[in-house]
Amino acid sequence: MIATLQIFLIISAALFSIGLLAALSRRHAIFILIGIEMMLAAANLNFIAFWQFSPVRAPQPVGVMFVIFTIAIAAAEAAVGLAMVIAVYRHFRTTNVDQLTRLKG
Amino acid sequence: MNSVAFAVIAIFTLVFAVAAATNPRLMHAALSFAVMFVGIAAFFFLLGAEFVGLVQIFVYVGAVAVLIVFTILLTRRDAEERHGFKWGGVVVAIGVFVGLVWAILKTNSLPTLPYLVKAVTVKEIGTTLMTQDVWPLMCVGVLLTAALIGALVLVMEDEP
Amino acid sequence: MADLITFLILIPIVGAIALYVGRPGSPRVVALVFNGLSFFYALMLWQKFDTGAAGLQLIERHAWIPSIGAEYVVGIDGLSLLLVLLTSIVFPFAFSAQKLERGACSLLLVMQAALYGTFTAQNFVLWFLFYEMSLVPAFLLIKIYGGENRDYAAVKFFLYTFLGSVAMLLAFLGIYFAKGTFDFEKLADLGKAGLLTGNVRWFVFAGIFLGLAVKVPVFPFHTWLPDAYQTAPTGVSMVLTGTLSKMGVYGFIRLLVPLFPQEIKIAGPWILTLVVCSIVFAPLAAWRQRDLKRMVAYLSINHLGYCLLGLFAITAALPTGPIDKQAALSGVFLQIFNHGVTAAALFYFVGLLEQRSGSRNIDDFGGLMQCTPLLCGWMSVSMFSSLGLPGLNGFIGEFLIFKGSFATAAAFTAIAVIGLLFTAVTFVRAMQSLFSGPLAEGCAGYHDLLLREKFVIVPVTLLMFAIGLNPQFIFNTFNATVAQMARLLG
Amino acid sequence: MRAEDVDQVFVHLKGWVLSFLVGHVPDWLVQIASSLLNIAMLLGVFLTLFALMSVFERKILGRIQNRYGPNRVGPFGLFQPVADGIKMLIKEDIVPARADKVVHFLAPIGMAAAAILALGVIPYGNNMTAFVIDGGILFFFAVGSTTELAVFMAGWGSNNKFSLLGAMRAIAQMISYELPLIITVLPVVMVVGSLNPDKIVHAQKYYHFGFVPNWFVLTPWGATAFILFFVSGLVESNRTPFDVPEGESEIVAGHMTEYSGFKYATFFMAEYLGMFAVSGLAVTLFLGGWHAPLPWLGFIPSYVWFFAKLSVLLFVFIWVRGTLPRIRVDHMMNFAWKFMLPMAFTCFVSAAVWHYNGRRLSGWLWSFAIIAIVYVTLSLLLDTRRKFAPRTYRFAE
Amino acid sequence: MTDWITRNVWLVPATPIVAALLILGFGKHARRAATGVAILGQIAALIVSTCAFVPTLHSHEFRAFENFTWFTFGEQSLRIGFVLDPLAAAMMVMITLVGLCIFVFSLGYMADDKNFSRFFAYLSFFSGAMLGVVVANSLLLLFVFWELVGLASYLLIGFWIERPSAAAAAKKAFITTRIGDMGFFLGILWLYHQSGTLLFYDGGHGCLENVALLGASSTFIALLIFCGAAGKSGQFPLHVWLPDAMEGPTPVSALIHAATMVAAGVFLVARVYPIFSAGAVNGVTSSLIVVVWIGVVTGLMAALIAVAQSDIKRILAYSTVSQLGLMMVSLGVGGVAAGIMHLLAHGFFKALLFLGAGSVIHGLHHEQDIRKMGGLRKLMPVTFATYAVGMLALSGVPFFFSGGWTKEEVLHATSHWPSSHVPYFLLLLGVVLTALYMTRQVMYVFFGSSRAGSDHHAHESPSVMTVPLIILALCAIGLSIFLTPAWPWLESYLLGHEAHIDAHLLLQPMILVSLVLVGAGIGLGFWLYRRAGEVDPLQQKVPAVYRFLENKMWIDEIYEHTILALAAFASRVSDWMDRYIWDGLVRVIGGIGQIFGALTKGADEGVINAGVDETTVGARGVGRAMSRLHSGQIQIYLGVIALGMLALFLFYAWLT
Repeated sequence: MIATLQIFLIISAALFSIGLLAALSRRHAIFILIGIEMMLAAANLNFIAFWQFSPVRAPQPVGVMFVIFTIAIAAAEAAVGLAMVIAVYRHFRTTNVDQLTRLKG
Repeated sequence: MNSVAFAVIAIFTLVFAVAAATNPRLMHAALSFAVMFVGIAAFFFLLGAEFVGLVQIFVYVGAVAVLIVFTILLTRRDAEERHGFKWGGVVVAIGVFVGLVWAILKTNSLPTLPYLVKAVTVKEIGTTLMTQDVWPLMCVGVLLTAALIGALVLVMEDEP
Repeated sequence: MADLITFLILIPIVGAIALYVGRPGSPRVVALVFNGLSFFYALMLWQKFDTGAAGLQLIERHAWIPSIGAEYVVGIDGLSLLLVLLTSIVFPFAFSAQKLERGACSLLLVMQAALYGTFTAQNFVLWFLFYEMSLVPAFLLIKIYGGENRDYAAVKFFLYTFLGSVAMLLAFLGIYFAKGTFDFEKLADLGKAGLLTGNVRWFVFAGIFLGLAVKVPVFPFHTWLPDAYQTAPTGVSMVLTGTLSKMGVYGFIRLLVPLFPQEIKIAGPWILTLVVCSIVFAPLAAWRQRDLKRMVAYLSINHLGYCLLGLFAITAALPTGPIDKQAALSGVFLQIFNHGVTAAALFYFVGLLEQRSGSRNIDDFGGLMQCTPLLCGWMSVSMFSSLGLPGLNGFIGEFLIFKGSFATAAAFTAIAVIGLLFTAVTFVRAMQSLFSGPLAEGCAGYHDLLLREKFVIVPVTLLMFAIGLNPQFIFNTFNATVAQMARLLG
Repeated sequence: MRAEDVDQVFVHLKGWVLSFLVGHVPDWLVQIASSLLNIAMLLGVFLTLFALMSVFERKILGRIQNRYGPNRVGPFGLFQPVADGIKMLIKEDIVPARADKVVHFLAPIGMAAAAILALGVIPYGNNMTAFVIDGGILFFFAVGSTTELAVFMAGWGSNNKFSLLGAMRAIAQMISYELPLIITVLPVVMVVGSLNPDKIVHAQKYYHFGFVPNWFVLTPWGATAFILFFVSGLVESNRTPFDVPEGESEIVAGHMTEYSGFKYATFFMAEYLGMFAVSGLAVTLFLGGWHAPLPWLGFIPSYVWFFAKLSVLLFVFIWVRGTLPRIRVDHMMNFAWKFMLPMAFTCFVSAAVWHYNGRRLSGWLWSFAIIAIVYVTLSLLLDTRRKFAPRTYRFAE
Repeated sequence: MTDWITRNVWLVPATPIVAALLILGFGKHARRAATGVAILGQIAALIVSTCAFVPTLHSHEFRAFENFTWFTFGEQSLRIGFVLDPLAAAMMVMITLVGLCIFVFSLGYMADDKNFSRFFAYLSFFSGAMLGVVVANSLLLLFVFWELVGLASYLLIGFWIERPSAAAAAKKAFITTRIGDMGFFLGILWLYHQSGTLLFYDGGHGCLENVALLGASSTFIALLIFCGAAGKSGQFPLHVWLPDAMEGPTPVSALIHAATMVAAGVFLVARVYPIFSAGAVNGVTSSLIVVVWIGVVTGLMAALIAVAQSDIKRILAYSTVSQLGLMMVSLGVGGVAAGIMHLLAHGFFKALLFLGAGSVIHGLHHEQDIRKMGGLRKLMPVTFATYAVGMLALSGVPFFFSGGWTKEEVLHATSHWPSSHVPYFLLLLGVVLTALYMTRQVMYVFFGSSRAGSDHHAHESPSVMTVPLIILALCAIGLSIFLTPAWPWLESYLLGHEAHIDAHLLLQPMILVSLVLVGAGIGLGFWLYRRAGEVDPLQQKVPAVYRFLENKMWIDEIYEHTILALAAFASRVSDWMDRYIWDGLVRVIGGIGQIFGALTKGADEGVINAGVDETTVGARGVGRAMSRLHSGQIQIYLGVIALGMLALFLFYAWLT
């Protein structure tokens, strides 16, 4: 099996879907975050793959830059998200997202 | 060799990803999540982005995973009980996967050549960060600070 | 290190934010720390600056709003450097004048940043942004922290300067629509051949002139100044007179003169008339004032009048030899610096007197020499410096200005010399009623200069002496710039 | 035999061994063999060092406490580690009934793996770096950061409240001190302009005036950073006086409470390896790596110098352990956030000033002044009179 | 030695200035150190100036200068320098010698003052500044020291700060001299503009060496410079400050207002004499004519006023003004050497007179009114003897007293003035008056019996005060050796070329004339005041004239009601204009703005607000409907997003 761009994209699509699965199917709030992180990781993989396979060589490692910033932003998101989980847990004594419907319209 | 390595890493990553998504035991799921990131980092190594791979490990395994397990620990009472599983999500996820794969395979304009590893040095990254991308870098710095403070404020207990 | 100027602008802003967010116990100390930092940076700037080379240096250029020709361009030449140094000196001096609240400290820091920006910006939009940015803190400082009558003074200040600014903005928009650039250097190049034609140019010229004349201020646009300076707290007055008024002179040198050489030649006699009016009338009015701060404020108008006299004498009248142009320009630059230091010192001393007695009325004092000899001695040094005694800084600037302006505008110069006399009269009268005579009642208990006050005043006075005796170190900063400007005017 | 040959003896040896493979097997296999040789060498050297260290530590501690150390097994008690190893191996391996068995099992492995990987990027001598990675320093910290997860696994997997509390403490302090640890490295990285340890060592090879080595520890920022780095290293390897997570008087043995036998030994070994790694990195970054301190001592092989410097640092580790009492946990955290972190940033600034002053004497003085000012300011601001306030650390309750 | 001193002549002014700074640094209580430093500084200055004096003797027209760049502005540089020539050297020696005597005298005179050390600091500072004026080789540098001299005089006149009159006198002195200085300043500017340099001598490039370049403007420049000289030297109409300046301590009066500072104006004119005489026809130029007439008017007016004054120091002050007028006349008619010689001689004997007056005042516990003195001849013999020497010298008694010879020279020069002879006759009248008022003063103070009983406690001054008196008296007599026309060494030294010995000058009729006139003056005085009482004999005889003179011809009052009133009025007007006219305009504009604001407010409330309200109501209804769609289930939202993505894929499929 030769590693081509398509293979990488399919792997990352799989990762993305698994992340989506985690975010959609699990009731624990943390899984939503885990899922989102996975999806972001899949996106990162895409960036790197596209950068690596691009026929033209940009003067700057653009894909890498994207990934670095994505990682930073993902880290910030994780920190705030998890803090929110803790805060929510403290307030409602649950992390089951099905029960957190106070924002219902 | 690369193909072999690629296959090994791909399987390793996907298995741990599935474990992270579906393992009913929260803690195991979180640890699988961390391991999955090691796999992704390996992908990055494979693709010649050593630095990103190291950062990935550094941030995800060293920080985000720790944060997650801490959160699990702090919401422990809830972590023990079973929340069940929603099958609707699975359907949607599979649908998305099929859609994506279909789109990837259908797109002909993607380059099909096998890749030649073009490694990127830390120096190049640094130069880019300090010249072309210096404003995004500053913004990310501000964002991280804001996130740090925001997270602290969120979890601060009300009573002094 | 390449972004030295940007750092210089940012430090006070950071300080202001830190003060605002940090709520420190003694805001003044924090502000002084930041001032020390910017002073350090200014010195570094001085060190980096190649005094031998003319033209802008250490330029930083970034795109900003290309659609309207706005760029972030900062750079310094000798004049800008001089003013940056002046700002860096006057601000710590002002902060040490009296205790200020947190808000006042942060507003002052914002103003400092705006001043740095004004003196280094090389694009009109950026310059104007900073120019206006300095206005708002000044307004708030007078309005919130002022003494009696502050609402009136603040609104008057704001109305005046704001109207001036609006006029200037409109004028520049006119220029932009005609020429399509806001860059100072490009505009100056265009200005040599005549920037605009027809009657429009007079409107544009008047707009810019008005905006700057209010800021300096020039007779008869000066009436906001005594009220504002009188009402503002000591430190704020020091900053207003020491640096803010320099923005006007700076604007004249940087904007009006290069952009409208022909127009100035035509309007020159009229402008010079106004300038001489401010030189003569201001000390006359100062003579009448009983409030010391008001007195110093009026004299400030007079001193800035000398700057404009030198500037417009060489630009308005017949072409002159290089020595006259260079003398006048050097004198103007030096006078800008001198006035900043000296007037700030005078306000500082008035502040000291006010702290001791609670009053600024000249009639409440008398015979101070008997109880506070040191205070009187150092204060007289500042006064003599202000009235242009040789050996102190004021003399050299005034001599060079008069030297330069005499060549082209001898009549105006001769009348302006009367201003020197009236300044002397005002100061000597003030000295007589403050220091000598029998000890006034209530003055007996004043303490002499405290150690911390000495620490503040001695370096400043030494600076005055240093410039008065060996001014070369100041001249070195702007000699190349003067030579270049003189050639451009020719 | 020339000095260079002595210096490169191990390199030549490896080349000789690999030369049997070249041409007979595919290239990637040669690479793997090379890596395996490196790892084997690493393990051999450092496990020996671990053994020696364990006995010397006990002996030195003994001397400090005015008693003999172990002196029964073998000459001068040198075989003591062998005896200990045998004891550990044959001890019963206890796993608590309600433990999370997988996690419990994986924790020591993760710990040891991380420590060994971290050792891989340090240059032990001229041309003697196990893994040459462009971002070697980053690799070191990336791998090092996974130990936190391993510690947590140990704490969680044991299902014991002491374990969990210990793990929490360990992670908290490791995270807190990881910041100064990394930030003190940044000045070096910045000044050298590379994350590669070999280049960092290379940058320190010159001598001023012919005899003052160009080690970063000899600059004001370098000295400060070195001290900060060393203190953080003490914390990272859970050594006294920062051994709060394992403080036996408070929480038995922390996250290692439920471990015994060989797993415990692995933990123990991992901690020592971590200590070697941090010391090795300190030598690399600040103490000139494998370079000789004086130019005319260059004939002594580079690895000798490296291990000499390493030994000195290890001795200081032991010395500190024998001298200082354990610190209270909230003090430790305060110290990290209120002193170590600002000082680390100061080093950063100071190094920048030093660098942009052309690394001359003026830069030296400026950078010293900056550090001195910040140090004095911090000392004034951190009001030490409140030292005896009630403890505030939440995991102590 | 010669080289060294010509290069370092700046040491002369620097020494006393450094001493002054040192004393100020010591603080208030180091009285001994202060006096020590001050006197040492003065002695050092005397030694250095003597050293500087020696080389100037060696050759005629000796002139050495040392120029250097003060600062560079733009590409131009401003050069200043120091010069050493006979004029400067003679002045330096006179100033330092007289100064030293006065310093020593002050030790006794000021012994009880609480600001003793500050006094010496000021005095040293003054001395240094004055020496600076003398050695400056640039008009700018001269002006710098000139102003510093003015500052020192301001400080010294107002030394007894607690007295309002002293402060007022100081202010008056400062302002009046500054009026002259403004003219001087303009003159400097003009000269600089015309000649391009302010250096006096610059090896052929100095402004005094090229006066021809100035052309017609030289007259105006000279007159403007003369304004400064007039201010400092108390020439009419700027003489009013000098009598008031007697509020200062008496040594100050002696040093500043007799010997040195007031002479600075004369010195200035002598220094820039080439400018005054540029383009002279027969030795006369328009500027010199002005100088002569101003001098004559001053001399005569002051002598007249002096006759009717009763304050011992004021008489001397007016006498100084009168003598300065005499010197100006001498310069104006071309007798430069005569004027300077008179200046030097006057420095000695006028200092002597002032110090003698100081001794009297000190002995009488600060009584200054001559009508309350009397009979001190016996009580204060040394003071009387020395005072008499001074009086005779001032009166111009020939042969033995320096003043006599120099006055002869001046009269001689004036008599040969081609322009007019009126000044000569007026000067002769002045000679009589001088003898008269000096005799009057001596009669009142030393002869007769004591009046008003103030001399009960009169005593001779301590030797620290009398020794300087004796030295000065010896100088006043001894100097006449150098001044006789029989041996015109000093004249040739000052002129720079050999003056021919004019032995017959000793015997010409003119000297007889003046001898007669002086004798007449002294005799008249002796006869008038031989029995003078509380009321002046002149007052009894011609009360109107006496009152006119006693009130100083009402010049002060005239000034007060004209110039001062005008200035005050101008200042009131500018203040009023500021407050009401310019400020009023601003208020009007502000008012218009307010009216406009009120109008727009109404429009806002009636029209725009109502429209906005209606729109809001509609928007709320729509919002309520939309909110139903939100279940609050975050995963459903996520799912919908994912489905949306799927839908996009389907759309993409449909497209391709």
